[in-house]
Amino acid sequence: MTPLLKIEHLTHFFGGLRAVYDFNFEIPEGSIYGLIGPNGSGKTTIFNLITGIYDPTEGAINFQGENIKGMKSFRIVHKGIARTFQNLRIFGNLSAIDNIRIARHYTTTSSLFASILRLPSFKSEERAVKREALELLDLMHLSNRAMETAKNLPYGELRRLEIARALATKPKLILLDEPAAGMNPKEVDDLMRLISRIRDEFKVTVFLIEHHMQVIMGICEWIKVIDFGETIAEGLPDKVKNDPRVLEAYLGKRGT
Amino acid sequence: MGSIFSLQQILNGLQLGSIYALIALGYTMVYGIVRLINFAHGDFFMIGAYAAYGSFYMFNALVAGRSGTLAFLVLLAAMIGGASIAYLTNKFAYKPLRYKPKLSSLITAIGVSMFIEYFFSALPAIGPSYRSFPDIIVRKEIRLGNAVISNLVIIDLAVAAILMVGLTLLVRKTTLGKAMRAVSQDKDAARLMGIDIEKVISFTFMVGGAFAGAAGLLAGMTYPRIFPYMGILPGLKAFIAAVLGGIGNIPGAMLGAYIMGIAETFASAYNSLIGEGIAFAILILVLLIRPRGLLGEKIADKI
Amino acid sequence: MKKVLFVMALVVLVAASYAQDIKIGGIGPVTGEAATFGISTKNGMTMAVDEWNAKGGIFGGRKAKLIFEDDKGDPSEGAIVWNKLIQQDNVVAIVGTVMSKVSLVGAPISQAAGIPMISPTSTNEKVTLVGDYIFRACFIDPFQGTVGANFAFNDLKARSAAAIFDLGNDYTKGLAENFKKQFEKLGGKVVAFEGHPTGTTDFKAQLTKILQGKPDVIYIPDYYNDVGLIAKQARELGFKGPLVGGDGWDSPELVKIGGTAVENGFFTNHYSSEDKRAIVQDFVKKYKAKFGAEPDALAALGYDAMYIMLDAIKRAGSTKGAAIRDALKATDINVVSGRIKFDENRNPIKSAVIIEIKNGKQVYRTTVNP
Amino acid sequence: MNVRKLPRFLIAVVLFYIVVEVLYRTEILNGYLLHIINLSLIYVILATSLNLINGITGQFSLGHMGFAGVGAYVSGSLTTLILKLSVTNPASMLPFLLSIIAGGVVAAFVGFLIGFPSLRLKGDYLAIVTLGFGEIIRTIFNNIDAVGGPRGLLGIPKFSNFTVILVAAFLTVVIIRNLIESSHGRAMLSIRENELAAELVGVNTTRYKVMAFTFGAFFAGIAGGLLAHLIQLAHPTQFGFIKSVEVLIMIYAGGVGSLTGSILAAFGLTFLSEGLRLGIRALADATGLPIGGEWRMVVYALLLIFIMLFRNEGLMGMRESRIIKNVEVD
Repeated sequence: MTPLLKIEHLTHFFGGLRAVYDFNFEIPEGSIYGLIGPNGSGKTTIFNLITGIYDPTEGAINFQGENIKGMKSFRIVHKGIARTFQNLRIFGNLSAIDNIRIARHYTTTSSLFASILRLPSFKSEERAVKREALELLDLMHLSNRAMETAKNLPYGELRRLEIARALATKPKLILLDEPAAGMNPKEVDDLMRLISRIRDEFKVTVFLIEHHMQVIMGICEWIKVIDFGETIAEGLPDKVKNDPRVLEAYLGKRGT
Repeated sequence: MGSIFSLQQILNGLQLGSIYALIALGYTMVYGIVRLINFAHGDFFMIGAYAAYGSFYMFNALVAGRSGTLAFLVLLAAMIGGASIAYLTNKFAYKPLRYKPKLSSLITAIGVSMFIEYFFSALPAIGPSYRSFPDIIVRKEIRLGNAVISNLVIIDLAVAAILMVGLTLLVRKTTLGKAMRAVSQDKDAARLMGIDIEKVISFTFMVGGAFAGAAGLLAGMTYPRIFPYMGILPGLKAFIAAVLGGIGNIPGAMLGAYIMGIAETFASAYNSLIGEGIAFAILILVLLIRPRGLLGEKIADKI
Repeated sequence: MKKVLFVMALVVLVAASYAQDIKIGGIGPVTGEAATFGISTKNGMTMAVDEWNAKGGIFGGRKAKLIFEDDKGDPSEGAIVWNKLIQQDNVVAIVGTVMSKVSLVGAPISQAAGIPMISPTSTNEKVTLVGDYIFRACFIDPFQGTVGANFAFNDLKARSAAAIFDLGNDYTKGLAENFKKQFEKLGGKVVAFEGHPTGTTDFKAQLTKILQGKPDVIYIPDYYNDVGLIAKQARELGFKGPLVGGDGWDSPELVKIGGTAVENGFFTNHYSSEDKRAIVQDFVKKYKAKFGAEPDALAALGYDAMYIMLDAIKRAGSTKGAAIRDALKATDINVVSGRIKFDENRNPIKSAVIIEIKNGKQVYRTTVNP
Repeated sequence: MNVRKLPRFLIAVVLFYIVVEVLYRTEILNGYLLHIINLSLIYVILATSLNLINGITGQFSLGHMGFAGVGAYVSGSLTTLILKLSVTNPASMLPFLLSIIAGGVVAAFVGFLIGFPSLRLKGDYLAIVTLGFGEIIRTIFNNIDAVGGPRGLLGIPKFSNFTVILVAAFLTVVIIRNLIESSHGRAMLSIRENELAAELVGVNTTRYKVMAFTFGAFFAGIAGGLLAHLIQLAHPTQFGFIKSVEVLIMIYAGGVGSLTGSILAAFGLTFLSEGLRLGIRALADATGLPIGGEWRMVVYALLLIFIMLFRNEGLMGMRESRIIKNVEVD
């Protein structure tokens, strides 16, 4: 079976600075994979390369057998890859429900003409979008916040809103960039349950970056460890946890 | 000789560029530190010219005959005039909006600009009329081949150069200059380092205002006629120059200003009927090729 | 008894309306970049109104009341103030405005409302062609340009000329174009025809190019503020020949800004302040006393335009638009800028004088009849 | 009957129309005030359309009046120079309306072209480029003698009247509102909020930025055409940078992204500027101070500063009045 996402020899330079070097990875459909590594090791850069924010210097990115390298970000989203951000990127002045509705934008079909005239086709589509958005909010326990201006929500809810927004694009693969950052243990527990649920209910493959070992060890099925843009270890969580290179990268020479 | 690229035209462009440069520096410094397009900056230039005008007649009686001293005193007055209005504007109009939406400061800036212009124009003591600017320094012309260089060209270039070198030293060598750079890079970090941000901002406004004031004096001497709306056009041109060079970047503002001066001169010499249009077209072209201006750095969008 | 009361009330009413002030609208730019021109014009208008009122009013003891509005030199604003003066203030006539582009917006409003208007300084031919209620007190564009060209060719014996004008100002462009046309018609050569953006202060690029063509004379139909700078920069670049211009030159500020550079300069004007006629001497003296400055051309034209209008209202003996219009048509009056009659297009038929700048003074040179 | 279902904005506009017409016919409202209302309505079109670019989509255009100029010159040339329409002929109304739309379409095309730099440029850089484009457009008008050059395009018939202008303003607001409250409009809003995130939830930001410029320019072109046929002149100086700034002031004083704010500011600032005429005169008469029209703009500028100091998100912030909002689809 072809993997959902297949990355080969991915390499990226910022000017003369090597950010990612010869990164290879395969993610099978329906899995939850993790990417870890110390700060500045190039994890987010890999996400940015996958989602087309940066154009890779070298290498290939295949999604469902199609090369998506060099494609514009929004097209990659249309292909079925969604993501969240390490530093939240919420549409702060819009309501929570509008944050979700925007993510449903590309799947809507009402023409400009139909929208401006508010034709029945437009109205029924709007109704559908609204219903789905509310469902998603409900799933994230945010339904009571639907009309709230997003920037007024507490941090934990914003994290969930961003995940909901990513899901609204109906992705096959979702990239979560440190979803547990800044959460308390109770929230982390909820998050882990949520991620598993997402995978099962939405049939979404999950690829996540995380520092939180509890999350990584708790839900990831396979883990990749990078440092200075290079892979230093790969394998099942238990194996990786005890890998000397990993320990060194985290605790060793650099001394945090 | 019909070439538009004559020595004379280059000199014309450089002279114009010097005045733009002094104004553009204020725009760029203020932008660098508070991310605000200070629309009233062109009016600081006008105030500088009026301060020079007033002080000339005041000092003329006191230090008659000593042309050099007089010119220096007038320059000082113009710079103090520009710095004071910049200080007041910042204090009363911009500071209260410092942590408010950026665009509200922009509209306030437009309001301040309108207020200064209309107020000066309405004030009976100043009025909307053109005033002839006195000859502070006797004009002399030197012939150089086909070109004629007036001593004003040399003065404009020299004063601009000295002030720009001074500014560079100020920003690079002094504690205050370093504080300015720190605040422009990261306000929060600068605050944690114990830098009094408001003081630095206020100082930046004053330096920018002083430069605009100096430009006002130079413009008054070179184009000896002043009036309350004289700041609008040079202000706009200098703003464009600052953006062209990469707004927030001090050498960029200087470069942009000289390019602007020379482009305008050449465009007018090439075809004066559409000259301004050509200058704008060059500007657009440059920005399309270098979207952050000539020397502007690409600000990495942290993701 | 009731009847008596009624008649008394009627008498009182009639008397009240009889003694009522005659409202005249005045328009000009008193804010914005053209404010200096607007203020001069306004000063001239105010003076004329005050003089008439001091003499006992316009007719039947009724005095003139000037309601002056600012148009900022902006056509949109012009439409507003014309509507305001006519609809809100119910003025009987309008004197205004300075810029042709604004008068062109006001003229159709005046025409439609039947409120006579006279523009002191709008030189665009089209202004008075809007309709029979629209008059002007100044020359039209072709006239001064033609006179300037004739003077340069015949009196100054120039055979090559250059022109520099304000791109955004129809007055200066119009004069320059007509100068060029006439000068070439006479057999002269126009070696350069250069524009400059409105509000610029550096004309050296254009002047450098002009001087490369070595013209005998440079035609500068700008306002005095720009003329002073252009002259100065032309001299700085080495031009020694004569400079010629239009009535925009007429201001005491010209010599102050231009200094010695405007020497050997000539311009067409409506009158000379050396003119010995009492009305001219009176005007200059009173203006200086009242406003502390020498009058410029705009002040003189503002004064004249108002004077002509008040004279017409007096002769009409009525505040009805049509009556005032007819009286305006029949105007034959001596004002500062000479004896004025209107032609069939409601433009003044008046002679022009050529003034020379000599030792910092305006000296009468010659009179040119149309 | 469910009150929430009523088209509130339509009702409000119809009421406004009736009130103004009745007051005008009974001569309580004079031609001057009607003119101010007409002008305010034209500013409503300009402000709401600029709001689509600057407020909704978060771009920064400083050349909005350049688009209005295109509309004014195109429609003015059509009605005056080519079709030679006359106001007295009732059959001229339709060609006039078509000319106005043609002006809008050409302006939209120019806006489409100018939208492209917005793909590469942000913030102040974009502002400068749009400013430059606006000035280039003005320079072009200034140099085409066929449309009058610096004399302006003269003798434009006075077709614009209260009804036409009100309908145009109404349609502009409704179209922009319906756009905003659709998937397309939400895409535009997301660009303002966070362009990168917008792209990463699948919004084709390029397309929507260009679309905002195109739509904005179209309505600006319509407004320009109506203005030219109201004051019977199209002149290069009416479409320069300073005029664009006037519209800019309106949208920020009203509140970025709020159509209600733009409408209130368009009326408020236009009436304020006129009210000050009377105010200054009354003050001068009452106190005998030698102050005249030259102080009007001083007060205007001060008030503007105070509005921004004390309501620094503009009158409405980002809020929208319930009258303007669509009835929510449920």
